[in-house]
Amino acid sequence: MTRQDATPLLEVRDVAKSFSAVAAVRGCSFPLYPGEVHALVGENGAGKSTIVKMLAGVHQPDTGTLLVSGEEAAFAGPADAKAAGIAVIYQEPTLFPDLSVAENIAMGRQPRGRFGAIDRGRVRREAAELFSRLGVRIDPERPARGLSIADQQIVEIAKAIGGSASVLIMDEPTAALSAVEVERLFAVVRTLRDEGAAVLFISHRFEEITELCERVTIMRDGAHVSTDLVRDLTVDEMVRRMVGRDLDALFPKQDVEPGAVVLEVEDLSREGVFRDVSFTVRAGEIVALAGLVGSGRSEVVQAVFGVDGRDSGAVRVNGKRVRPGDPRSAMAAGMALVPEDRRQQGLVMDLSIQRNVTLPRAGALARLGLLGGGGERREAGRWTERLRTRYGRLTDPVGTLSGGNQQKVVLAKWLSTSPRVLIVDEPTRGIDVGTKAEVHRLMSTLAAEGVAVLMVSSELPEVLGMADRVLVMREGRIAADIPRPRATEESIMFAAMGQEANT
Amino acid sequence: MSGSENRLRGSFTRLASWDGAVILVAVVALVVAAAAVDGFGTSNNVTFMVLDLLPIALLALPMTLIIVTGEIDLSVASTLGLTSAVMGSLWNSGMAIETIIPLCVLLGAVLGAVNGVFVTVFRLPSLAVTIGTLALFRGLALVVLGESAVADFPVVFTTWVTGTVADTAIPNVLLPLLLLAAVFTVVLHATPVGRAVFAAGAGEQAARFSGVRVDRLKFWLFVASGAVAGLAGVLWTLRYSSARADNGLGLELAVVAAVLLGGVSIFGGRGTMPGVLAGVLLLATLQNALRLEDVTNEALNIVTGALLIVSVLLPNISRSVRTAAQRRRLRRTPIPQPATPPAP
Amino acid sequence: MSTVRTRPAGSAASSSGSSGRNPLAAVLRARELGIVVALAILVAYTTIANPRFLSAQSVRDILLGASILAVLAVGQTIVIVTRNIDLSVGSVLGLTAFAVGTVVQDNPGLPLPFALLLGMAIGGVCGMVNAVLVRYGQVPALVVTLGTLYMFRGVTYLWAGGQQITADELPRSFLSFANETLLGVPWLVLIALLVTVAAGVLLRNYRVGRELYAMGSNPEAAMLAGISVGRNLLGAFTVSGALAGLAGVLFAIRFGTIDAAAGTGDELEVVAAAVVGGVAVFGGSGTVWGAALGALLLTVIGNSLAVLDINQFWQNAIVGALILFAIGVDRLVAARTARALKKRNSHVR
Amino acid sequence: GTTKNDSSDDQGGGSQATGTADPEAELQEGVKMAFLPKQLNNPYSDIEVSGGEEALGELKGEYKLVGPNDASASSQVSYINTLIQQQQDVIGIAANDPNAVCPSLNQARSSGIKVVAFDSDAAKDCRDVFINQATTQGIGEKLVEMASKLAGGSGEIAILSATANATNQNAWIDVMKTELAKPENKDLKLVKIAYGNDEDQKSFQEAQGLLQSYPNLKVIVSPTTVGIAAASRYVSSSNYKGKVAITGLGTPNQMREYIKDGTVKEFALWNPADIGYLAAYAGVALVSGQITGKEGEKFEAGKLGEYEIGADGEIVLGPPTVFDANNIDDFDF
Ligand SMILES: Nc1ncnc2c1ncn2[C@@H]1O[C@H](COP(=O)(O)OP(=O)(O)OP(=O)(O)O)[C@@H](O)[C@H]1O
Ligand SMILES: Nc1ncnc2c1ncn2[C@@H]1O[C@H](COP(=O)(O)OP(=O)(O)OP(=O)(O)O)[C@@H](O)[C@H]1O
Ligand SMILES: [Mg+2]
Ligand SMILES: [Mg+2]
Repeated sequence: MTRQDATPLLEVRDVAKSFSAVAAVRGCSFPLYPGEVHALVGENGAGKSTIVKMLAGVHQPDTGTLLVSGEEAAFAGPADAKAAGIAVIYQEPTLFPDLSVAENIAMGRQPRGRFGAIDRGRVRREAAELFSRLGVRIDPERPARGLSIADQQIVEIAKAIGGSASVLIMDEPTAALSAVEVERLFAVVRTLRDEGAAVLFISHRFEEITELCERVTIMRDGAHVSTDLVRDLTVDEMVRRMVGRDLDALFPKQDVEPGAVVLEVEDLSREGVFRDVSFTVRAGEIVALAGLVGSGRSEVVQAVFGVDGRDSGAVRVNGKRVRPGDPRSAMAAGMALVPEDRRQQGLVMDLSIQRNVTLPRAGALARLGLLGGGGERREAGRWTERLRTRYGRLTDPVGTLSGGNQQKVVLAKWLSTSPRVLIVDEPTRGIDVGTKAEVHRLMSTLAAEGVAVLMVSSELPEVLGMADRVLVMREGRIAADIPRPRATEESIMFAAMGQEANT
Repeated sequence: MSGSENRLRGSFTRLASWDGAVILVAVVALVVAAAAVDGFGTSNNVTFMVLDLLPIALLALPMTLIIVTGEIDLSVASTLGLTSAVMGSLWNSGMAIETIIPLCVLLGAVLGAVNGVFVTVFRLPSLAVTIGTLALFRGLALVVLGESAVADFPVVFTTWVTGTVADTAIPNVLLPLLLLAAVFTVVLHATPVGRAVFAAGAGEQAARFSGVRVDRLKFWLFVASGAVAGLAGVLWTLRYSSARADNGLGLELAVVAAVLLGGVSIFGGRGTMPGVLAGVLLLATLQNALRLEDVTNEALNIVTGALLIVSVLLPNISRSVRTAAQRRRLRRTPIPQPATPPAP
Repeated sequence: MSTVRTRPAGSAASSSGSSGRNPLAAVLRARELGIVVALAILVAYTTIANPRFLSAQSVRDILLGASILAVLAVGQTIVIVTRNIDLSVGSVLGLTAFAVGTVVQDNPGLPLPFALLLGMAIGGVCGMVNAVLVRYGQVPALVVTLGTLYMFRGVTYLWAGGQQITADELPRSFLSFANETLLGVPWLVLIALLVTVAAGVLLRNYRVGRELYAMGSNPEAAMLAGISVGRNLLGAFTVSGALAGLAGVLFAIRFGTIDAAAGTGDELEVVAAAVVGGVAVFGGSGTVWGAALGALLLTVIGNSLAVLDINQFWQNAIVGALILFAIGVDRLVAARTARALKKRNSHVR
Repeated sequence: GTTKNDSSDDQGGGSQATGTADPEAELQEGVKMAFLPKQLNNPYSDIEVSGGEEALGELKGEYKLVGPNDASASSQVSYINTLIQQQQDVIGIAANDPNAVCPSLNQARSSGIKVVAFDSDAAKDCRDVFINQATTQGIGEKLVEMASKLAGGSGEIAILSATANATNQNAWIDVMKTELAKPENKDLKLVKIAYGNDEDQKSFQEAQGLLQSYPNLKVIVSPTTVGIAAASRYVSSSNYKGKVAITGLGTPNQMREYIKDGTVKEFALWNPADIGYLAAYAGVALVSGQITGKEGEKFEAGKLGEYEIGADGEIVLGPPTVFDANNIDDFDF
């Protein structure tokens, strides 16, 4: 069902783009055919999002050209790209927190009624209709502020498919979603494709690529490696091409004998978000917190760490109570939380990489209360190297890093505090296979060293691969506690969804 | 990549940025004024200039930290006025000046705490809160002292404030000012607190997730701001040997102007203390020199305003020029490989 | 300044559309409601203390006073929702008041509408200066307008010097406009109402209006959404300037005596009015209705204190306290809304 | 510690008039005199200094005008410093705060500059002479006299003053209070003192407030040119016109309209220009050594004739003029 003959709706012809010192993209070309889903894969920092931003008119290529259905096109800004029928889902949600969800979706193309005024009723109806198409329950009237990452991502998707665009570009749309939403998304994308739209799909999950895409373009270090039909390539081959070497086993979980209980959570409750959550994590144990998006996992771990308050319940580390609503005391007790939303919660985007990495430990690094550049730089350098982070200078704003590299900085930041309890919320979200393996290896080494690890993840393979025990949350409660032997996709999904098969 | 070389480049680019520019301009202005304006160089005048810039300089120190955290304190001038008024009435009540002065500083701190509570506990936007307290504190000042003005402060103290060290041109008040300036500079640029201040300003949520006690931090900054304003009130009162409810009326905008002129981002997260001090100095120099040249107040206003805008405008322009040039260079020359850590 | 605002921008108005179904609407509308209640209480109290407070004359005075502030506050709101601010309004008011005053003085025959338009034109130009510096100079609005606050004022002083335009130098027809009414409503008030309604509708029901909120709510996203940020910004500041100009003319009409100091220090009062009216200082939310109400509230506070014969010295203090009180109440409502929201879409039963 | 009680009143060691006067001394030419009014761009002080300019013209001196835009003491101090640096011969100042300006005025005097206070006095030991527009007593009495006449001897009256801590106004108001306390004024009731801060707008609103709070108000007395003009304008444009009388101190040009439309029957003022005129002559006389500021010394003040220095180096201009429909057109200031 590929259309070699048809002219591509959109074509990238050896474009290059660099930011000051960094060459993000260096000569890359590929076509997007109508009625075809085209995958774009590459390591973190390979230049995928940069290409997306060029297609969206956010960046202008330094060299090279874009062709819209054969015609050369130069986008001065996002407006031009939109006009050319290109809809984009950016890697990071770009919502207007103060506006209602419906308005967010309609922004820029609101239906107009009398005297050119906006037809608010229709705006609302169209939003509701889109959500039912995606099979989610979000009130179109509610403001976008306070949506969970996942809900935000879904609104972004609704935004993109709402406008009848001929080219749909999706930069890691599934990163925040769990299996169920991903399935729904794919269904919608397939219909769009069959209606003749061209789709560019970016993801670090190969099963998704093989499932959804016809064609795949592989990038490395900003350069174009190859463009082939997906069915002509094996996953291993793709990985080899994008990493530039063979990868060893993906989930090197080493078995460790769990030690004493380190983290104790007792009857934790928070009005309207979660209720009576109790569990323990032992030294050397990796416990996964699974469940559907919006089941309250992040809220739980945030309450445990103390960034959110809690209405009742107790948290103990090595038997010592941790003061509620005070991350400092949690950190003092040896806790660390790698949050789910790296832009808002994980990093201070305008600060340098170095400052971000050392922020939690500034106190410890100070000599006589004073901080000289040296200590911080060494610390930051050590951990970013260890996680193979890709950056120009340690003094660059962390915001200029690629999504995945930002995630690595977050990890570096918390690992540098050498925690006794490590809580990670979607630790490998938006991370490429190589680094993912790296992170998993890291987690299991830490576990082996006796760290208690609590991992929130929406990726079942990850959960099954890493966890000694799987806690499944449903509607703000712990629905099941499944030990490794009995943990299977089925058992987890069943517990997560309960009887009714819809969220 | 070589760290040292990067650090060098880093500090260079920072100097080329706006606060660096302001420092440069300030120095130039001083030199030019000393050379060209007669009467400017005289010890007498130098002393006076320092006395004139003292209140703004003092208030600018904590204001800088507050603005870097993304908040603002418009009530400083009113706090100054209220402490001045209270100082007057306490003096009338026959209390000893040695007790009054610390009490006034304490009062300032309390007033600052009021702002702090509204901002951190009730979570109200500080711009709104401090516009409110701006009116409130000034009003209370009137309530305390009403129409009267207290003048008969002990000569020893008033002359100390207006006097100079031995028979140099260095005013006595310069010493506490420099001390405080040093403290605030170190705190902002070389302590964990300073790091927290920048983090809170550039990304509050992320800061909280990193264990920064943002609210506590902001609260204490407002307290500090109040305390310094209290001290400024005392010095103001002694300098003019006159405690009045309307002392320092409208000073807040001048302070904010000086801080912004120093290159602090009003959105928080960016700024340097040396820049701010340079900003204060620059404003004071211009005011003083232009007055000596019989430039009218009106013209002074225009210059001040223009300066404020230009100080931000120029660095922006130069930066965009630099990057444009860079882009062109990159187009021609082949791009160097971005640094990749050694594969294991 | 992080205040959690869990309420769609301007939905005090917008939610009314869906009030029937939407149980939240009631809570949401409470925002402006809070101010109205505060206003009612204050008026009631003052009237009981001194019935003459509601005498035709007194009401007229209050409304006249409020209308000028309201016009300024509406303009300010339009700028603030875009996450900018215009501190130069006081100076622009002074400049236009004096300019128009001089023109009218020199040619008394000048028809009033022309005077109004002239004022708006001058103000609009000032606004454009701000806009250009903010947009193309990439200078934060607060810096720019703080700068132009000094500059416009300076220009006015240079021009006016000590010269003062007094009532007897202005044509009767011009001044009497302050007292003329339509169906018993003074023209100044009608103008203020007209401005508020127009701006309100524009912000709520038209694309450009919503785009302004979007820009304030998330500037980066606004750029990505292909909103022509530059054009809107230019528009917002120009309108704010033009309204300040209009206010300048109204000022001249109302007070008859104009010198270079006219409107000094108004900027903070205007911002206060907007904030009291529930406009979020960091953009994205708030309505011109709220701002106008805020202006009215501040004016009523001022007058009632005078009427209640409260000691002069207490007045400033009380005004300040009431401002804090007003924004406090507003915050309370917002918090309540936030809780309601969280309840509504939590899946926990 | 140091308390109020043990701090004696010697402020900044200001010297009283020293040396001996030589009545025969020649008036020097080319005397550099700078005027520092309360505030620039204030119509009233503009008229005052215009007189000074005229006088210095006659005396072949150098006239100079500097000053702040806000009537605050602190900004005046900065200007005094500037004038010291510029080595003026005489500083004519209308002090915004009698004490705040003292240290720098004494600094000026110790560097040989003569200081002539006019309009509103500086602390007496930091100036050489003070030109008083009229005795405080005289003004206070005149104000009460006019009020009583307009109120028909009995009823409620209110005062609309300048700023709450304006030296002059408060002095006059004190006199008024003592006057009102006298038996012949027992039926006059002073119900309120409002402050318009010498801002047109504020004064306007305060006038509003007064009339709303005191329905039976008969007279508003405003001892400041800004206040009286604003009050008159409000009344003339409201339906209180004719019911409430306005009087006080105002300039004929500002008030002419309201005299003509009957809002105002009469008000008083001295000729502000004469104050500056007299100040200039006194300043030059000081520099020339004709006078030193001691009581009893005499000097010629051009068209105004001879003046004698009273107690505390005070020179009184003369009694205020009362303006009404009959004479107002004879004046233009
Ligand atoms: N605005 C910018 N300024 C400077 N460098 C940038 C900027 N944007 C991207 N880069 C650099 O360009 C390179 C490519 O970034 P990009 O976001 O395209 O990677 P990516 O393929 O999307 O990675 P990921 O899969 O992690 O999202 C990275 O090295 C990044 O640091
Ligand atoms: N910052 C927030 N403010 C308000 N509500 C939130 C916030 N984050 C999440 N929620 C809501 O709380 C519930 C739980 O969200 P949460 O993010 O904890 O789910 P989750 O299980 O972590 O799923 P995921 O982490 O994959 O988004 C959801 O209804 C979500 O809409
Ligand atoms: Mg990316
Ligand atoms: Mg989560």
